[in-house]
Order: sequence, then structure tokens, then C-alpha cells
Amino acid sequence: MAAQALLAVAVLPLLTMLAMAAHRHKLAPALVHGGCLLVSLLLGFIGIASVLKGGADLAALPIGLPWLKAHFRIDAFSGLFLVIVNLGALAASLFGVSYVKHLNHAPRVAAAYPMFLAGMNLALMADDAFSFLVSWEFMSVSSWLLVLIDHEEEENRKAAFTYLMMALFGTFCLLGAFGVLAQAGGGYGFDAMRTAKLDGLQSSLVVLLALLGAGSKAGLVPLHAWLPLAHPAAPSHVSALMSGVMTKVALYILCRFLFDFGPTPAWWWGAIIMVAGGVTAVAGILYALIQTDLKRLLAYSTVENVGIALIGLGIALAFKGEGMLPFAALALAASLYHMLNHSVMKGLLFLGAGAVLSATNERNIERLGGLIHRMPVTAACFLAGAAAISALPPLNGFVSEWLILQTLFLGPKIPNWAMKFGSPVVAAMVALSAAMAAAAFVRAFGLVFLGRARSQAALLATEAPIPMRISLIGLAALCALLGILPVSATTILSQIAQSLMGIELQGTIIEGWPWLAPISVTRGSYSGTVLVASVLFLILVTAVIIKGFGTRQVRRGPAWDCGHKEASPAFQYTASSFAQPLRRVFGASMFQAREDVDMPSPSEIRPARLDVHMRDPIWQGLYQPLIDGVTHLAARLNRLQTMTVRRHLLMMFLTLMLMLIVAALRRVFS
Amino acid sequence: MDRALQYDTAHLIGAMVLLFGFQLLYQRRIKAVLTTFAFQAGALSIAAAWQAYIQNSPHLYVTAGIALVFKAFFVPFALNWLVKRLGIHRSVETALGIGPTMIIGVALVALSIVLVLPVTQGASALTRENLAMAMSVVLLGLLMMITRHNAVTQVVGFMALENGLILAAVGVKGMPLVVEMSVAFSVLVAMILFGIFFFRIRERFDSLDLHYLETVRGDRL
Amino acid sequence: MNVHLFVLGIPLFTSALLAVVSSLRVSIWVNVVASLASFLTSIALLFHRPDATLWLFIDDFNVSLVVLTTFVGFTTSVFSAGYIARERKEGHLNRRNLRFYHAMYQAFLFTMLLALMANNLGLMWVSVEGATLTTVLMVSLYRTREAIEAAWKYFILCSVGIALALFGTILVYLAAQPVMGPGEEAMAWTYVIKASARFEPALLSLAFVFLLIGYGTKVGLAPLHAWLPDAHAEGPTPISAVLSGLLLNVALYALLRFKMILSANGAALAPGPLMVAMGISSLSLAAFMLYKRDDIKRLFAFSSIEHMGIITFAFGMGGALSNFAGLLHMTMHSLTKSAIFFAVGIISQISGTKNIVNIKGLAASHPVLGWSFLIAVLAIAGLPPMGVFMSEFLVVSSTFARQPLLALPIMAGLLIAFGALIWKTQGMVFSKPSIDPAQGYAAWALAPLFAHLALVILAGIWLPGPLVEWFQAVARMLG
Amino acid sequence: MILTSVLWQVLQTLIAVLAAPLVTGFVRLIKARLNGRIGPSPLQPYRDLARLLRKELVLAGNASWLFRIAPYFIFSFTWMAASLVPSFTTNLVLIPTADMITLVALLGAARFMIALAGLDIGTSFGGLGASREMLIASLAEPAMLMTVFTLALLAGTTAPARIIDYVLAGGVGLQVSMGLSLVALLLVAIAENGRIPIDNPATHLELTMVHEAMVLEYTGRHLALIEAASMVRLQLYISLIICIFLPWGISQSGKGLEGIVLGLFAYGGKLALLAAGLAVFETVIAKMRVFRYADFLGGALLLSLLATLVLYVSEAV
Repeated sequence: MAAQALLAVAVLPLLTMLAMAAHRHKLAPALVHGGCLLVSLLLGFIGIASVLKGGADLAALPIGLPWLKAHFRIDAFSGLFLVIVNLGALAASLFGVSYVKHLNHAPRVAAAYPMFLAGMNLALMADDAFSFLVSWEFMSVSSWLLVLIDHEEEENRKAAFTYLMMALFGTFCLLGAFGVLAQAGGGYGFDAMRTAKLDGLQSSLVVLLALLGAGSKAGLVPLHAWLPLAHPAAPSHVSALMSGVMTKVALYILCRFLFDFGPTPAWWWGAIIMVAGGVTAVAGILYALIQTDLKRLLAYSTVENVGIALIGLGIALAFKGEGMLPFAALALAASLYHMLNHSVMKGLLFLGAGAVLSATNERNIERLGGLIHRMPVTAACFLAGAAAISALPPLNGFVSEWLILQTLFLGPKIPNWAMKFGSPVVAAMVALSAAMAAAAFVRAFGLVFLGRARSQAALLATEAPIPMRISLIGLAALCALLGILPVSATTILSQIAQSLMGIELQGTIIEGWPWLAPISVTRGSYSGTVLVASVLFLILVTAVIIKGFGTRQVRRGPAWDCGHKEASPAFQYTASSFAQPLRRVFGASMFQAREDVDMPSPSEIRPARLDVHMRDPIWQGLYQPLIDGVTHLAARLNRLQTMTVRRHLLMMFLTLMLMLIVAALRRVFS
Repeated sequence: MDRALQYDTAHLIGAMVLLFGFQLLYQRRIKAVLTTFAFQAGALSIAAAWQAYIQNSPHLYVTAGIALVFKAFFVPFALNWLVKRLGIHRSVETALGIGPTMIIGVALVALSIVLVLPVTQGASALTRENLAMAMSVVLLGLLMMITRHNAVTQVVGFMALENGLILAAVGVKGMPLVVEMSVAFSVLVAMILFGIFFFRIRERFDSLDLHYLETVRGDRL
Repeated sequence: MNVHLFVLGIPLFTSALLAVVSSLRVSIWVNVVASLASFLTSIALLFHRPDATLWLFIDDFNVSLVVLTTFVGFTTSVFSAGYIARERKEGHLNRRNLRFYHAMYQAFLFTMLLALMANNLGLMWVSVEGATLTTVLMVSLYRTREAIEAAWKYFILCSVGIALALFGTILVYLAAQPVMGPGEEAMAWTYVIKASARFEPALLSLAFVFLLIGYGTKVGLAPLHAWLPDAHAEGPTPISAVLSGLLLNVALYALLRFKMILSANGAALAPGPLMVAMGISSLSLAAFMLYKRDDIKRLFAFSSIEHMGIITFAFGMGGALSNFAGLLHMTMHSLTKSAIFFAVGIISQISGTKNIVNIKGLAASHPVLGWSFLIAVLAIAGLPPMGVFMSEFLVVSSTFARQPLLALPIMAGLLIAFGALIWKTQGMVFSKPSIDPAQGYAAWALAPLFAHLALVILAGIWLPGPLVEWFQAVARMLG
Repeated sequence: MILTSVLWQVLQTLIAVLAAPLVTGFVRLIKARLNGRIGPSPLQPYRDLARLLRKELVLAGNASWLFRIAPYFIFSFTWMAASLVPSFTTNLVLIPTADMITLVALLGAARFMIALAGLDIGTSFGGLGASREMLIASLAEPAMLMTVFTLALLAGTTAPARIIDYVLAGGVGLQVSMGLSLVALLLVAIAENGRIPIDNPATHLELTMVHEAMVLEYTGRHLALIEAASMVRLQLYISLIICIFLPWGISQSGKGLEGIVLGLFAYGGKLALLAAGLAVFETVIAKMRVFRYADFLGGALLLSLLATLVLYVSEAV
């Protein structure tokens, strides 16, 4: 299986070469995306097959570190992520086939896109640290190029730069984690790392470095800074992958570190990850609430969802540390389910944003509106995605958040105070972020698709072409399917989680079809299938009653609006005004939001103005000082280069003296 | 001749080289610096010849000859000519006063002794003491280079440093390639002299104070 | 048959020949052909190693470096052919300059090869000094005020450095002499290394301090590095390429030979901490310095300091992985950095400026050049699948495993340097083009660049078996 | 067994929707009386709904399909949630379908739709209402979930039927955290139903209105559905409080018909009592400023969190 997968991946570089060779040809980009579609279809099937088959399949290539070779391995766990990645890639490639026609730099996209897919797939298959990091960096660099597609814009170059820096930071952290593991396990192969025995300090170091490394890629606050910059800059189908899928690759390796490899971290690492996840979730969605750039909003929402997945991982780790393996498996399965769900819904939302972008050339939600009339299919699919990501039943986002909340309810079973107090607080954070996600997506959907068009572009938009619509519909259907029929998916996930925990055949998620219940049926249960059937039945009853009861007359008239006559669409509620109450309540302290109202007196004829000033606390508090520090130090140290020869000689003399004195002191004191 | 006398004589000549090294730091006029340097080179030449004699290695006479002809006569002469020809200030421009320089010099000699003496247990007494003095001369030369502005004094500092090296090399029994090294150094020095001349003639700088030459400051495009 | 004598003889003879040839065309051709000839003969060394003599020898360590040196010497001569022809056409250089340049180029290769092959430590020292002298002359080739000042700075600092290195060499002999008796054997590395376990350790330690400062100046370790950026920036670009790619390696090679002696002694002061300290200081300083650079050649000169810092750090850390990584990094850095300088040479010629701010959008105006340049910079920045990544992978991961606290400055330095390089390169390669696309360059001028990049990428993916064995053997000796 | 549970489920579903207007009418009546008015009959809401249903539907010019389907979803989601809260018996066939979290989320789904509907026409009032509604929800929903959390920790389950079993079995006793949860849930219930002091269900055209602002554009049968949904929701919350905190009298599974009858009566009595309490509360309290909501609901959130934490102090878990 692994060999076939490698062969499939090997097609991708060929596609890149095709794209470069035929960069003048108009059809080449679409063709390349078509090729990517087929490859991801194949890889997706390989993923499904290995999930169903279980066990591990190995392959080795005579490249990479000379004494190690490059090892690849597909087991059920990486198979699952292959499915996640290639599901996203499938939809994105299909979308891309027609989307690239609207892009200015389609050949550039076509050249880098297959490499990006190759990097992600290889990272999931790699079975030694070197191959993994090569693939990982490959993924980073190719996505960096994709962010740089419109490199004529200064802003995009900055975004790409920030992204690459964060990626490199992450790589170094992972490198360190691998290094410690390799030292303990005696080799860079993942096999050695699985059997590595680490002491407490080493375990902590590995977990910390893995968390920072994977976190910087996944968007852990405060390492998320690149996400909202890079995602808007990349073409939408690429941002769908970066957001929906690449972050999952990061979580994949984090899971490997936490649950598959040697470290045996104490429970409190779980607590730390859990709290980090909670903070990430809440901060991410708070940022999302105040964005006006649609893709940036979606990027921040990714931060939120990564936080929720991390909460699941954290509590799983805490359970594992305490030896409560069935609970740990449950938490892990819940988290994996959330990852799967998020990749589907975020892919859907970004592709929806891409459809909007290609129809209107506008990302600013203040300048959109009313698209539901001109793009009904896109609107419906986006609505499904928005509802799913807001954790509304019966869609998939709800199911996984429900499972995560259920595991949090189990948290206080860990016999110590931090978890007893921590789990409720984190549960509150999950609830808060879910509720605010609903607010953010009401705002996003409402401003983009509902109301009246706020710009000419929005007024003239047309529905997306068929391939784009197919991929949107497919993903939306998947959102519904994973929500309504979660049982088979969760069964597989809990098996994978259990095998990773080293326990077999435990009732992690009880699923007497169609019920879904964690650990035991008495702990609460849920059934999407029954729920949907019942709601549909109730809708039917309502409709029948209303049909029988009332009139069927419909009259169109102007909006009433309490008698106000609003001529211009500019009178509508704007994104900023929608966010204002939330901004006031949550933003006052966090963003130091300040509103300056300039209200002219009645005699003046100038317009009134409202200026909102906000400050990004994480950027201002963490990154800006770093940048300033480096700049300052660079300026200070630069003086060293403008000295006279004599002073350079003096430096040499002093260095010599220093070393000689050290040597002399050693003599004296030894 | 008994070994004690050989030793004492070598020691004495080495001490002379070191003494002239100190005197270099003390001089205030360029002409005096050059004269002192000529004496140091002469002392070195004697040291080399003495070593050639007691080690019975005739090639060291070549080193002695180079030291005598090139360093004790030619270089001071050439530098004197340069100073006159280029109209360089006749006084030594110091970056650090004479007094502090001397104090640091003494400290350097102490450091050399502390470092060298205990580590050369295996070597003969002759080599040990010689080495400590050679190292002092090297460090004093370096000190001179960094405490004097003028290009000529810097060249002298460099050559004093080199004298220390040759002193060390001739003092170690059977050191190969000593001649080649002294030739190589002579080439270096010659190039430095040529460089100064070249600079001056070509660019017509006002002073040979390297302070004014140093205008390449990082990036200037 | 003593192939290595041919490898040494060809450049020496050619140097003499070129000194008398006055036709530019002829001397360019002779230069290229002679470099190719020494490269080809050096390949024979891979298969057949001559016996070691007291003066010259070939072992696992220097064989790869000799081949690397002749290879980069050859590719640079090809690059130089195009570069020099254009400089001559634009009147930056006159005929006499060029005759001198070509003669010195071969002399420089000779001194470096001699330093690499020298068994006698004194001979090694003399050759390194010779390399300094030849490059000083080439750095001042343009005869501009800046060039002469750079050459002067280079000359003075390196002369002092080289003098200190000699003192260290004398001290090593002093340590060897009581054990091995006076004479040439006590200076021949192959003999010394066998006997060094009985040497006075403290004396060796003292010697190493002088050697580290001395050869370290030549390697460009901070704070002894001041000459390096100026010399790189003001000389002709082919010289920058060989300076960065080869000379720094040779100086480091000399230092490592002594480190081996210390390692074999065992009781001597571990050179590791000193080298680690110098490595970290070079890396950190260079990383910050990169930000303020406006001159494209200075930028990459500082990057060389940074990489020499990493390599020194790796050797300082010691251990099989780190030493292997250091050796690999030496090789990869010299291939990559010279490739970068090839690209930089072409870029500065077509744009007529060395100022980074004025170079924009190469990917749009000159796609092949721009992208190759970008790949080369990414390679030097340590991104896979290029060779530097492999060595950085090994260095950083093994450091994290052994000394996590030391890994932090390394990581920070690499990140900061990476940031500067990428930020500047992003501006040069991307954004709106500032260079007229009509400004052309000969297509073959990129051939050396491609050759280097191909090797670097290949090495990142797959390393030939014998090379790995050599490196591992040397890594063991380095302790 | 299954058959009876189906039967009781149908009954529960019908009660959830049929009794709701009566509860609303009853609250209005009590309020009127407290204000010194005679007030309309408690059956007036039925008449209002019937009238709305018969009325012609007037749609704004740019109303989209979303605007037209939203009322059905809002109503059905609310109705579904209401029929899942055990009122007179826990022996309901659909009760494993949803636990307390799902109930909260179902109401959230209804709110999501209504907020979108408010934005659809593109009037400023609609946006204003949606914006405020989402603010309230973003605090009320976590507060409610935390209440659920407390109960789940106490009873070891999130299923309402199990919680009732637990409470009835006397496992709780008098718990501080139950008290705190009750207060928090009451505050949430007030906010979520748009009652004073958060919103005034009786006003229009005030800048402080929330719920009514979103549904300004609805007419005819759509408005009927939305009005009905809010009535159902009011009853749902009262039922929820009853079933968790005052479950006595409810028929647990295994009890016979007389248990059901008793349960029905008990439920009716408790419903009336709480509705009256609500009316009294609304009469004596004044409406808040919009931006005080955050304090009000933030207080609820913290109370519920406190309730969870106090659990450990009393060492119930």
C-alpha cells in the first residue's frame, strides 16, 4: 500500500513539470488540477483501504540520510489523515479546475500546487524524522510559493515572509523534539522513537517542542500570527487546503508525538495543552468576530477549531498520563473526529469564499451582500458550512464538539484539583467559542449573502461554474452526512484511537445504531439520524397544517422596516456595526477597542464619522517587540562593521587574551 | 662548552629581544622606534646564529642572515625613507598612553610566563624560557599594533610580533622550515611596505594614520 | 604514479604560463582548460591514493576537499570567463589587470591544493599564507579606493592571524619534539597524530588557542571576521565565489587537522567549548548583521560567516553525528555559496548595481536566473531537499538531544539569519521587476550555477556511499 | 413498553406545542392583573396565531428563499427541543436522541436561523436585532452549558431522564451548586426568552428591542410560526427548570397510567406556578440598557461556573 501511495505521489512532481513546461498554454493549469484530482482520489482510496485494513504497511527508498534511508509507513492512523488530506485535496482540485481560469497567475499556481499536495501526503507517510521533516518543509515552501502568487503586492510578500518564518520556527522545534527522541531511542527512524524510553525531563522537552512545532503550523495562539496573513493571500482553493488540511498534518504529527512515540508525559502536560487549546479557541474566534476580510475571518475560525481539537488531545493526554486509557481513547477519537469535520467544513467555507471572490473580486464583507439571490447554490452550501462550524445540530461540527464536551465532563474523574477545576473552565471556553462562532458566522453569512448588495461587484455577481458548484455541494453533503450518520465514522475513529492507546475492543464510543454514546449509554446519548428524521417530520407536520389552515397568497412589497424608507443599501447594518456590541463587550479589554465618534453639529454639512481603533494584543505584545528587538540589535551590532583596522585588531587581541586568561585560570584552579 | 653556559647565553640573547620589544612600546619618535626595531632584529639575528651554533644546524645561519640583512638593515632603512618621502609625522601617535601600554605589556609578559612555564615540563629548560620570552614578544608586538595609530609603527609592531615567532622557532630544537617561514614573513612585510607606498602614492591621502584610511564602513555604495 | 603531483603541478605551471600570456581570449581559455585538467586529474585521486610522504599526503579527509576545490575551481573559471569578458568589455578592467588576475587565480588554486595536501604542518601554514597573499592581490584588482582599502584590511588582519597560527604550530612542534625527537617527522601530521597521545596536553591546549585565533581569523569567525565582508564585496565576483566556497574551507580544514591531534591526545583541554563559543558568536553576529546589508555581495559574505559559525559549532559539539554534519555542511556550503555568487555576479552585471534595494522582480524579468538564485538562497538557508538541510538537521537535532540550552542560540541565530536572507531575497526575486528584461547574459553562464545546484539537491536526497564512509571515518578522528 | 413510550412521546410533543400559547397567555394575564388591568383572556394567543395564519403573506421585495424557509426551521427546531424535555414522564421514545447539550444546541440552531432571517431583508433594524441576539447568545449559551455541566457532574450524565432519576433518588439533597445553577439557568431563561430586563416582548420600535427587531419583516403564517416558536420556547425553559430542579411528581419509567396522570397534573401545577412567578418578576423589574446585558449574562456564566467549582468543595463528586 505504501509503495502504491509513493508511486501516486510521484505523479505530482510530474504534474509540476508539466505546469512549468506548458506555462504558456491556457489549459495547462486546469489540466494540472485535474491530474491532482485523480491523484488525490487514488491516495484517498489508499487511505480508506489502510484504515479499513488496519496494520502497517512499509516501504523504504534508498535516499535521505545515508545510514538510515527514507522509510515510509501507512497505518490506520496515517491512513485516516490521508483520507482527511485527500478529501480536502479532491474538493480543492475539482474547485481549482475552473477556479484557476479566474486567477491572474494560474501557471504559478499550477506549478506549486501539486508540490504542496505531495509535501502533505509524504509528511503523513514518512516513517523517519528526516523524511518527515523534508516533506514537512517541502509542504511549507510550496505553500509559501502559493502565498506569493500575487507577489507584486507588498502585503502578500510580508504575509509570505511571516509564514515562512513561523514555519521554520516550527521546523526547528520539531527538529529538537526529534533530536531528543532519536538520542533516547537510538535512531531517527520512527520505530526507534516508538520504543524510546525517556525520563521526565526529556519527555517534557519533547512535548514542549512538539507542541510549539506543530502548534506553529496548526495555529496555536500565540503562534497563529501567520494564518490570518497567509490565507487571504493564497488562492482560495489553496487556502482551503492550508486551513482545512495542512493544520491537520500538524496535528497529526503532534498526535504521533503525544500518543505514538516514546514520551510518557505527566498528566499536567495534558492540562497545559488543554488550556492552551481553550485559549486558542476563544482568542481565535474573538479575532474572527471583528474581521472584515472574509478569508481572514475564516482563517481565525481555523485557529478556533484547532484550539478545540487541541483540547481533545490535551484531555486525552491527561487521561493517558493517569492510565485511564479508554477515556483517553474517547478523547482522542473525539478530537480526530473534530479534525475530520473541520477539514470538511473549512474546506467548504474557503471554497465558498473562493466562489464569492471569483464572482465579485471582493473579500471585504463590507462590500458584499445579497449574493444569495445571484449565487443560490454557493449560498446554500456556505450556509451549511457556517452552520456546521457553529456547532449546530444536526451537522457534523456539532457531533464532534458534543463528543469533546462529553470527554470534558469526564475530566474531573482525574484525581487532582487542576483537572477538576480545569475541565469545567475549559468546557466553558468550548461553549463560549461555539456560541461566538455562531455569532461570527451569522455575521459572515449575513453580510456576504443576505441583505442587499453593497457594491456594484456584488450586484453583478453570477453563480459559480459547475465544477466549483459540484465540489461545494459535495462538501456540504459531507457535512450533513458526517453529522447525520456519524456512527460508522466514530466506530473507525475509536478503533484507531484505541490502537494508538494500545487497548483493544473497549467500548470507547458505544454505538447501538443509531445512538452515539461515550463510554456508557447512561452518560448521555445523541442520534443525528433520529433527530433529523424527527425534525423533518415536524417540519412536514407544520407545513401540512399551515397548508390546510392558512391562505396561500403571497404578495411582494417593499420592506416595512418600521416605516423607515431606506433608499440606499448603505443604510444596512454593516459588518462593523454588527460586531459592535461584541466588540464592546469582549474587545474593550482584549483589543483595547476604542470608538471615536465625530458627530457634527446640526448646522454643519460634513458627514459624521465613527472611527474604531483596535490593537492586536498578540502582535503588539509578542511579535512587534521581537521585530523591534532584532532591528535594534542589528543596528547596534552593525557598528562593529564600521571600525578601523586597529580596532578590529583590538578585537582579535581581546579574544586571544580572553582565551589565554581562561586557559591560565584553568591552570591556576586545577 | 658546557650546557649551562649555552643556556645562559641563549637566555641572555632572548632577554635582549624582549627588552627591545619593551623599548618599542616606550619610544615616542618614529625614528627611535625604527632604530630600536633594528636593534631587536639584530638581537634576533644573534639569537638565531647562537642557536645554529649550539644545535649544530647550519640552516639557522640563513635565518640569522635574513634577520640581519632584511630586518636590521633593509626594513628600517626603507621605512625611514618612506617616512621622509611621504612626509609622515615624526612622532608616534598613540591610542593608549605610553604608561598604560607599558603596564599592559608587563601583564602580558606575566601571562606568558604563567601559561608557558608549567606546560613545558617535558621540554628542555632552554626551550621553556625561550618560549616564554618569545610569546611575550609576540604579544607585545600585537599590543603595539593596537595601541599605535601610525601605519609605520603598525608595521613595526607586526615585525616585532614576527620576531617573536622566529625567536620561538629557532629556540625549538630541530624545527623544520624555519628558513622558509622567515622568507615567507619577509615577503609579507615587503608587501606591507609596498602597500603603504602604493596607498600613499596612488591615493594621496593626507596622513598615513589608518584612522583616516578607514572609510569603508560597512556598506557604502 | 603520484597523481597528486599533477593536481598540484597543473595550476602551478599554468600560473606561470598565464603570467606571460597577454591575449585575454587565450588566457581565459587556458584558465578554463587548466582548471578542468586539474579537476579531472583530481578525480583520479578518488580511486587511487598516493602514498603519504613527509610533505604531502592524501587521506579520507582531504580527498573530498581536493576534488571539491578543483571542481569549484573549474566551475568558477567557467563563470569567470563570462564575467571577466563582460568586465573587460565595459572597461572596468584593463589587460594588465587581467593577465595578473588569471595568473593569480591559478596560483591561488595551487596554494589551496597545497594546503589541503600538505602533511607537514609548516608547509600547510606556508600555503595558507600564500593563499592569503594571492587573494589580497585579487581583491584589490579593481584598484578602486574601496577595493584597496578592503584588501588592506584583509591583509593586515589575516597577516596577524596567520602569524598567531604559526605560533600555535611552533607550540605543537614543541609538544611533539620531546616525544618524537627533532626533525621533520615531528611536524608531519600523519606521524604526529599517532604519537600525540603522549604529548604534553597543556601545551597542546595552549597551542590550540593560538591556532583557533589564527586560522579562525581566516575562517571568518566573529569577532575576527572583519575582513571577510569587505574582501568579498570589493573583489571580482569569481574571487568572492572561491573565497567563500574554498578559502574558508581550507582555513577550517587546517584548524580541524589540529583538532584531530588534540582529540587523539585525549587529555588536552577539549577544544569543543572554544569552538562552540566561536561558532555561536559568529552565527549570532552574522545573523544580525544580515539585516543592515544593502550590498548584495556583503549580504552573502555575512551569510558565509554565519555558516562557518554553524560548521565550527558542529565540530565543537563533536560526536559522530555533529562531525558528519559539519563535514557535509562544509561541502554543501562551498557548493551552494559559490553558486550564489555566480548568480550574484550575473545579477549585478545585468542590473549594473549591487544595491539590494535596486534589484527587484528577477523572477519576472529573468525567470531562469531569478528562480535559480532563489533556489540557491533557499538551499543556503537550509530548506530541503537541499544538502544544507541535511547537515542542519543533524546539527540541530543532535544538539537538542545533548545540550538543549546550546540549541537555543543556534536556533535563534538560524531563524534570524533565515529571516534576513529570505526577506532580502524575496524582494529581489519577487515584486515588480526593476531590471530591463532586455539586459541579457549568455545562456552558458548559468551552467556552473546549474551544476552546483544539481549537486546540492542531489546531496540533499542521496549521498554516495564512499563519501559517507570517508566522512564517517573523519568524523571519528575528529572525536 | 416501546408502544407506551411512543404514545407518551406523541402526547409530550403535542403538549409542547399546544400548551405553549396558553402559558404565554397566562403570563400576560397575570401581568395585566398585577398592573391593575383586566387583560385579555389567556386563550388570546391562540386567536392571534390563528389570525396570523389566515392572513396574506407580504414579503419584502428582496426576501430570499432563506427568509421563507427560516420560520419552518425555527419552529421545528424549537418544537423538537421542547418535545425532548420530559415534562410529565421520562418514558419517552425519543429521549436518547438528545441530551442536554443537544437541547441547548437545537435552540442555538433556531436562533442561528432567526438571526440570519433578520439580516436577509437588509434593513438596519434586522441587523441590529441579529447583532444583539448573537451577543446575548454568546454569553447565555455557555452559561446554560455550564449549568448542564454541573448537573452532569452531579448525576454523572447529561441525559435529562437520568438527571431526573438521580434527583428523585435523593442523590442531591440540598446542594449549594444546585442553587447556583438554578439561578444561572433562570437568568439564562429570562435572557433567551427575551423577557424583561433583557428584552421586552411587548414593545416594538424601541432601540432597545432585540427579538422583535429581527422579525419585523415577517407577516402572516411566517410570523405565526415565529410567534409560536417563541411561545414554545418559553414553555420549554419552564419545563426544563421544572424537570431538573422540581422533578417531583413526574412519572418515571415503569410506572403505570396513574403515574402518568399524576405527572400531568403535577406538571400543570408547576407550570402555572412558575409562569406566575415570571409574571411577578417581570412586573417588579425594569428594563436594562443593552450593554448591561453582558454583565447580566456574564454574571450568569460565572454563577454557573462557580456552581461547578463549588461541587468539589462540597465533595459531592
